[in-house]
Amino acid sequence: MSPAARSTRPRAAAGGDATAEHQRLVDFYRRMLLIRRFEERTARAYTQAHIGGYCHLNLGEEAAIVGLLTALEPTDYLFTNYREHGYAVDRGIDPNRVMAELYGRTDGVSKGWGGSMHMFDTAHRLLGGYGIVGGQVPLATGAALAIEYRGGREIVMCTMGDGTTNIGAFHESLNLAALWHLPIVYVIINNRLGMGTTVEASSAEPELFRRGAAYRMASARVDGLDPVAVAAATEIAVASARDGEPYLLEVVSERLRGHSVVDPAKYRTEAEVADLRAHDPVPALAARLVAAGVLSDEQLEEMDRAALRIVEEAAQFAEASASPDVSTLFDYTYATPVDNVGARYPGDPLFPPAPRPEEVES
Amino acid sequence: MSPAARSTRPRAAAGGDATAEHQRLVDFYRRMLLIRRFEERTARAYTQAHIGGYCHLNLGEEAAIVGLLTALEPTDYLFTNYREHGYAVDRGIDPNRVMAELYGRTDGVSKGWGGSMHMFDTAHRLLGGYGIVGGQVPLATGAALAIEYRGGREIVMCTMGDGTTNIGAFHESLNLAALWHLPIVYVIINNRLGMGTTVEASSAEPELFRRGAAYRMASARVDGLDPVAVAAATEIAVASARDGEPYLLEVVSERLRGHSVVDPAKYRTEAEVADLRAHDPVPALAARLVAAGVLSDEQLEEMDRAALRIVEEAAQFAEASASPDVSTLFDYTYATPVDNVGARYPGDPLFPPAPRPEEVES
Amino acid sequence: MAIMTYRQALHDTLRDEMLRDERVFLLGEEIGVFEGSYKITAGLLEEFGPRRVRDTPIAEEGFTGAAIGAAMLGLRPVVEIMTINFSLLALDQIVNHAAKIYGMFGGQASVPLVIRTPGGGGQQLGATHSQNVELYYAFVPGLKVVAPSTPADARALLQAAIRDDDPVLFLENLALYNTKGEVPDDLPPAPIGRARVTRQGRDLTLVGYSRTAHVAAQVADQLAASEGLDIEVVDLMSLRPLDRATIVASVRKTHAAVVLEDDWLTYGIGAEVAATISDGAFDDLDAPVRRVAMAEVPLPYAKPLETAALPSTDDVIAAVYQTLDAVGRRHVKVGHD
Amino acid sequence: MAIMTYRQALHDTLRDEMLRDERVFLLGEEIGVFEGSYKITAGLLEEFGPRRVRDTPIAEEGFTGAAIGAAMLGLRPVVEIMTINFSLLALDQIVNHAAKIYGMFGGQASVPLVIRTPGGGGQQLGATHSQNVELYYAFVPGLKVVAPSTPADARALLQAAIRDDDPVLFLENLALYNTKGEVPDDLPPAPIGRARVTRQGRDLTLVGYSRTAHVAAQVADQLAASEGLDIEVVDLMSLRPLDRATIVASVRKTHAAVVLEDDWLTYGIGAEVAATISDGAFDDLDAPVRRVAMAEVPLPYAKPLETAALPSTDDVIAAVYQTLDAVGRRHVKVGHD
Ligand SMILES: Cc1ncc(C[n+]2csc(CCOP(=O)(O)OP(=O)(O)O)c2C)c(N)n1
Ligand SMILES: Cc1ncc(C[n+]2csc(CCOP(=O)(O)OP(=O)(O)O)c2C)c(N)n1
Ligand SMILES: [Mg+2]
Ligand SMILES: [Mg+2]
Repeated sequence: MSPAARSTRPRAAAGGDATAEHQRLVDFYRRMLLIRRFEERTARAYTQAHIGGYCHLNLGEEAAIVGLLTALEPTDYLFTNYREHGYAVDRGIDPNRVMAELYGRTDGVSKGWGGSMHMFDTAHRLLGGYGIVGGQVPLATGAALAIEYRGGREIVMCTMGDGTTNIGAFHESLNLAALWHLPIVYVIINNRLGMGTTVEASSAEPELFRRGAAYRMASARVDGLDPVAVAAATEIAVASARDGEPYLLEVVSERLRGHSVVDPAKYRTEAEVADLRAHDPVPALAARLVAAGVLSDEQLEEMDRAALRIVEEAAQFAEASASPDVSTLFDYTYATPVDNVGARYPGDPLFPPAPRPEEVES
Repeated sequence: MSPAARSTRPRAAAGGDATAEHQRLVDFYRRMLLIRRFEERTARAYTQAHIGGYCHLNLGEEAAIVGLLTALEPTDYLFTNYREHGYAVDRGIDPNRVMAELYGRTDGVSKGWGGSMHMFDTAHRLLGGYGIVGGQVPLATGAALAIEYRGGREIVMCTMGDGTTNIGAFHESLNLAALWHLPIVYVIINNRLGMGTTVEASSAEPELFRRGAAYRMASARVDGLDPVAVAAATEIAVASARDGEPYLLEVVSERLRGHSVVDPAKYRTEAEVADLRAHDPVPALAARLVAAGVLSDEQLEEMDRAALRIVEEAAQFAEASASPDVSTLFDYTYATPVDNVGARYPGDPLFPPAPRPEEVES
Repeated sequence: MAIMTYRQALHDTLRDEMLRDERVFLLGEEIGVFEGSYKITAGLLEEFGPRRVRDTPIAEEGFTGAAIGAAMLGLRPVVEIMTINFSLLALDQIVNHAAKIYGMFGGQASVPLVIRTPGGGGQQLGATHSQNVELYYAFVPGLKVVAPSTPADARALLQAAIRDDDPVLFLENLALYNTKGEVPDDLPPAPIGRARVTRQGRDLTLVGYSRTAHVAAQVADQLAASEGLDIEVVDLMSLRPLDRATIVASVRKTHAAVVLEDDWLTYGIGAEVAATISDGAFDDLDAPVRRVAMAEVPLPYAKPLETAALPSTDDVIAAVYQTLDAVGRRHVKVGHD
Repeated sequence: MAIMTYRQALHDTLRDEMLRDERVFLLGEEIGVFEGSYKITAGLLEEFGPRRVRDTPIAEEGFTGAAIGAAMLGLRPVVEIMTINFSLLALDQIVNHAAKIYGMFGGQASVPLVIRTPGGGGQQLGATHSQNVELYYAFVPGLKVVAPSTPADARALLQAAIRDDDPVLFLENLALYNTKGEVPDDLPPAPIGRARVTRQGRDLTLVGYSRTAHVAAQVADQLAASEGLDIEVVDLMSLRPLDRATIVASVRKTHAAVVLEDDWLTYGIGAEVAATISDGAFDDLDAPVRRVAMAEVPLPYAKPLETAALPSTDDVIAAVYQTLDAVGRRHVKVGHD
């Protein structure tokens, strides 16, 4: 949902009022459903070879995403990893542009230069999409440093996977943030797997939020299948960050499919897969809304059709968008032009050929 | 003290028997004194330009060193950093060879290739001496992995400074060790400074042993000015490691002088310096031994003369030892010789000069 | 003799070396349960168990450093770094430690370690996942770097690397894994540090390694068939040590050279090869040495841009013609002098 | 106009840029309380306070990455990495992030960052503390790398680097900090990406950068005085972009070149320079391009070994003579043809 749209919903109403609370749930559901359908459409487009490279989906992570982003102001910054389509869409970036990026087109959020792993949008303060595990963590910390330097009141949210907590950059960054009292929330999306490796097989302290202790950093764990719980936990974390105390939030989530689109996830047993399905946050929330009498089956279906229309339109938009022209290959090597950069295609010689003998003689 | 000498002291006697306990203290004192005099002699040799490069001393760390190394078996492995002369000497390596290394001579422990920061001795299982902060930590972890792989009962001790706990390699390594149940004791020598930066200015959790929690690793802090306390704490740590559970031991120590020989440490106030002197572990242990009636002033002086003789002899030995011959420059680039290595001095051409015209004609 | 893929050759060699030598073990991310990102280690966890096929956390510096330490104690770890891009995180351990330990301590401890890692672009993986940074290792004394281009060489060099007492960076390539070739049953380890003339010719020398050696051979065959050109191909096989003698001997014969590389041109591997040829074959070279390399940009995701940035077979063919043309110009010129 | 050391020029320029632009701030290990390992930042903490002169923990990857992130939000951080050896720990952040962010996101965020770091051997610092790995940065599109050799150039290029919107690796050298030179009061920023002919000559071109440009100038003066040789000196100043035109124009005039570098020869910076000359000045070059570089070993501690491994002035002079001799041989040969 776009920040603009979100700000029309009165904040206070989120509290006592049952209708407002229901409206909020419906809003969550709509957003989760859009992510779900978007990612399913992405998977299809990948199979149809419209999308290349690595492609990691947010299926199972929808409740976590909407809970997290609900607690952010539009001026706050978000850094994330390669599994970020849903974040881009829920942050309010036009799904057409997100899909166009997946297709590698000029209308893509990163103009086709980034692809699935590298979504970026200055206007929505989504500062990437990074493919190197942990790479975004020092960067996000530095963004928080810049805010603190300027005395701003924005905060930075930096999401990462459970596997990412074992890399050095995590340690170095959290220490810096705690030491310098930076306005940042580190979010661990614990989907219990880094590719095929379980948290237990990779983290000696598998209750990952406890790692905040090494930096005297406040931390908590929350059920990532419940968007309301995630939103509430995130609000606490964001408030802390805004007060200049970084926070470590672990969101226990699910990854419904393989690590990336091409991973069949054979290392999972059938029982595990069945269990995952049983906990799928999207139908769970639908069931809850129906049970509470907030939405009818028909309304659910209508919402689904709306989501499907959006993602279908996104796919059409992407397909219609132009591919970047080969002549633009050297447009983004440097921001400040300098001499002697030597924009050469692979076939170009370094120096022009020597003149022909005739030319020499003439 | 050499492992051989140490093994003549009956282990059990360390317990109840007062005389044995006193003998142990005397032994500690002798070893601490040797380190002290060795380092002072080193500083002098540096000023006399016999030693080059960076040179970091163990002054103030003597009690920590003897306490730590007392708890090791001769077959255990030790990895340390660039501040390691005292560890080399106390591990039982001939002080002559340690000093010869400082002088860069062929009789040096590393044959003059390593210098102050890179002492290594296979026989005494001192596996370096490393100049990159934190560099030794993954290596030591891997040594412990090798032991575990082979089912050996040795352990690895890996020492590092307080500042080193903020680098990524620390985090990655401790996690691996805890995850894989490796036989290793990580020792933080907390001398409260990394160069000129205090622990409080560099570590968001300044009680450094608490960082073990991020890996569910047992940990403790001990007073590094008391060799007995250090030895006791180390025994617990070593026992844990030998049982396959790594351990993090923080030894709170002092650095009596600048970071390296050339650092005047202007960032310390006079009061701080006076305070340091007042806590100097070497005279403190001497006073304790005199007060307990174990040693007389004369005996102390005699011990001091003995230590001075050893280090003076070491300096003479080092000075008399030959410098490596320039022809040996390419001896240690590869352990397995291969073709085309191209052992060239800087002035050598890649190819022999073309034949002279006369040569071509003839 | 069997025909197999490059992937299979790697897999079988790892297995054989593990069977042969108890000290050999594997570690890396996702090599066990997941069977390897590119499935080189498929089945090995099942066969050898977690002691010898060790899945690691995502901690390139930590586990690579741990492998170095284990090697110091006499084991022979074979590390898989998922792609060479991620090796940058372990660079300090490789360059400041693995490469230095033997020399810095006066030869007291060797580091019999192999780091296997694939490079390669062309799969739309974007700027951070498509780099070829073998240069970073080839530059460093104390390391050895091999870069086989065929299944047989992959086997022979992997054997050699595992049995070598020094740290060896074993460069693979995503685009080679599915290529096929003959692998003799009783192939001995190949000596590290030697290039090989894989095709004799007299008109021009094409130099390549890893994927580009493959391309060089293809182009030579194609131009022989279509134009009757007689191109010699040198496969470097080893980037460190670099076998200058073989390269130079070839160019002394052919008088012209084109160097193929998949990294960036400026300061890339080809710079040394070109400088070496220009020096060692100075009096025999009839035209400047051309280099065909990746365009110097962070590699974009979009397919047309990526394709434009990566060296193609056509680029190589054009460089060959232009170089032969340059030779012709100079031969004429000399006559006019 | 004032005469000052290279160190002073750096210090004054940092100070001036901080006074000029509130977005400029410094971070690194020991730059504040300790006043810098090499005292470049002495007094700046006192003057500007800890907000703008920030001591960091020992966490090269973390604080370099943080500087990149801060630059993305529009600040202009100047990072000090104590020596270039330690930059290997930050390599992923520099190569995979700083260099990629502008391109990978289609030009949406620039990274106006400067990383100052000294290289240099010759101080008996041993294998891990004496390396020259500027190659690792010079190789990477998206980065700029400058390497001034005089106090004036240090000032002019540091100004340019700080005001540039791209990540710039600013290479210093331990051996240069105490060297002196004139620095004009109103020196403008120097354009990045240009080499300079610092001495005109006709007999041979010496190419250097950073410390070796200094050595080249000395050798040229010395051989002019003692032998009447007329040597041209090219100071690269910028390693990326590399100013090929200036190098090649010089050698087209002098017909011979010797390249000086403090890194290892094989694949070192000089390889590209030699390859560039051999290509661009092919028809004008009368002898192979010689490179004078560090011996390819992990640099030993012992003084005699270290001295033997590092290029000396005598090595340069010998290479000059041998190259002139090689020119002579070929001139005679041509006559005999
Ligand atoms: C430094 C680095 N090492 C390895 C990889 C390959 N890789 C990509 S995603 C991934 C797993 C990450 O797991 P986690 O942090 O839990 O995130 P998830 O994919 O589960 O969302 C790995 C190992 C990489 N991209 N970067
Ligand atoms: C990776 C790296 N960064 C910086 C340095 C420079 N340096 C050498 S020692 C040191 C301080 C280390 O402090 P600490 O770990 O507390 O050890 P101590 O010197 O106090 O024993 C620093 C920053 C280095 N050698 N390696
Ligand atoms: Mg995960
Ligand atoms: Mg310290």
